[in-house]
Amino acid sequence: MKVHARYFALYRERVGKNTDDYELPEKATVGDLVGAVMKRYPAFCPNPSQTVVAVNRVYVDHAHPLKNGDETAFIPPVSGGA
Amino acid sequence: MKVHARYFALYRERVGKNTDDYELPEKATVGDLVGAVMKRYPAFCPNPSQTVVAVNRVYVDHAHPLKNGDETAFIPPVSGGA
Amino acid sequence: MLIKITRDMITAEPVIKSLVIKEHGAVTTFMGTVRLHNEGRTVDYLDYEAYPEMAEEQMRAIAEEVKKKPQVEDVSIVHRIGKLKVGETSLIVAVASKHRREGFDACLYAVERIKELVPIWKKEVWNEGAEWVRSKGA
Amino acid sequence: MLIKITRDMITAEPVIKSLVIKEHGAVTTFMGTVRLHNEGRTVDYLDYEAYPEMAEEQMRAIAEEVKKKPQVEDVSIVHRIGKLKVGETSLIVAVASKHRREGFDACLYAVERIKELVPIWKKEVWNEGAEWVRSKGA
Repeated sequence: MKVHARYFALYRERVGKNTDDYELPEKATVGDLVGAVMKRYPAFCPNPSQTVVAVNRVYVDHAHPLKNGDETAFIPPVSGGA
Repeated sequence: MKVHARYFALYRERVGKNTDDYELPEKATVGDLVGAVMKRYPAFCPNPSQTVVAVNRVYVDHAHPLKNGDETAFIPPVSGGA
Repeated sequence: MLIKITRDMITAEPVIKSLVIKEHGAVTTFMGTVRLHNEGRTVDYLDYEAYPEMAEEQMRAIAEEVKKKPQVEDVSIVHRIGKLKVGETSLIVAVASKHRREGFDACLYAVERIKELVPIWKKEVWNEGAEWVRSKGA
Repeated sequence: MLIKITRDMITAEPVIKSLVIKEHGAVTTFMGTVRLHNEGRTVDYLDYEAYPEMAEEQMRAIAEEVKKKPQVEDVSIVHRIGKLKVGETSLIVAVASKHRREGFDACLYAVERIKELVPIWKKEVWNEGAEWVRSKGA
């Protein structure tokens, strides 16, 4: 299956682009996606098991199962507001 | 000596006017003024010893000594704000 | 610091703009508006009366007191008097502070001091009568 | 309830006016503005980036959550993104409530939830560098 990935802020700067597509095996989880990102960009994140991910605009944990066509997003620590 | 008195809100309605002048003996206090007001307007206040008075725009207690020309004001319970 | 008693309609923007800010961070604003219901009565309008000279002095003293609190940069207070209809704004307090929590605390404290100290009175007018309201205190 | 992310300047008045109010009483507003100093550095400007679709959804969810609190009537949240200079406003939260204390609490809570949950990031730019800011949390 194929999932779409979006990178923001610090992560966007580290990978040098806004988006990517990943081809993953069936039954892949968010954790598997994080592994694929780390493989493509070894400097992506010093603490991959802590990386915050949203799927279809909802925060999920790394056990969350992915499905074909999902929009995933890598969310560095947020700092909006004042 | 002569002091000027202002009445507001409930007190203004009870005495039917905005202001009065009182002729008081030398060394009169705010307490003496309250007595003079109660004498002129017996229905002025059910609890004269509790009446809040300002002299020259500052809250004072009933022992406060008055002087000629003071502006006094009778302050019913305030209810400004929201 | 803007301190004003007025018979005109009041809005937040000029009060916020009046704040003199060096360090920025947070602006907290409180607006008190006339409620339709009070103690089971349907309010027709409120009539606010002030001892204007003393009320302004008290408002200024409260603003100066609040401005001395840690993190607080500036405080403005505007009170409307006269006849106010339901939904209209009687009081605006704006506080500029370096951080948000101190701003919220300072703004709420200022409102409570105003209700306690400032010689302003409101008369509630409803269809069957009218009554001077006694503040329930801070 | 107004929920918006925008690149334009934001001011309090339209956010306050957006509140849908039945009972009136109090309107509490928080505005976050860009500080000149942060951790000893003199800030040149801030650059806010958002995941806009998700940020709006999160802001709406926070507003809905806060609106369910006792006494709260309505909540509006507007966040500006892009380049902001010192003194400009990044966030406005307005809460209408029946009484003031609940309004202050709800408004402060909304700001803290926004800082915790909404996918918006700020980059601090000063004369010798730039850095993505990590929120110190609620």
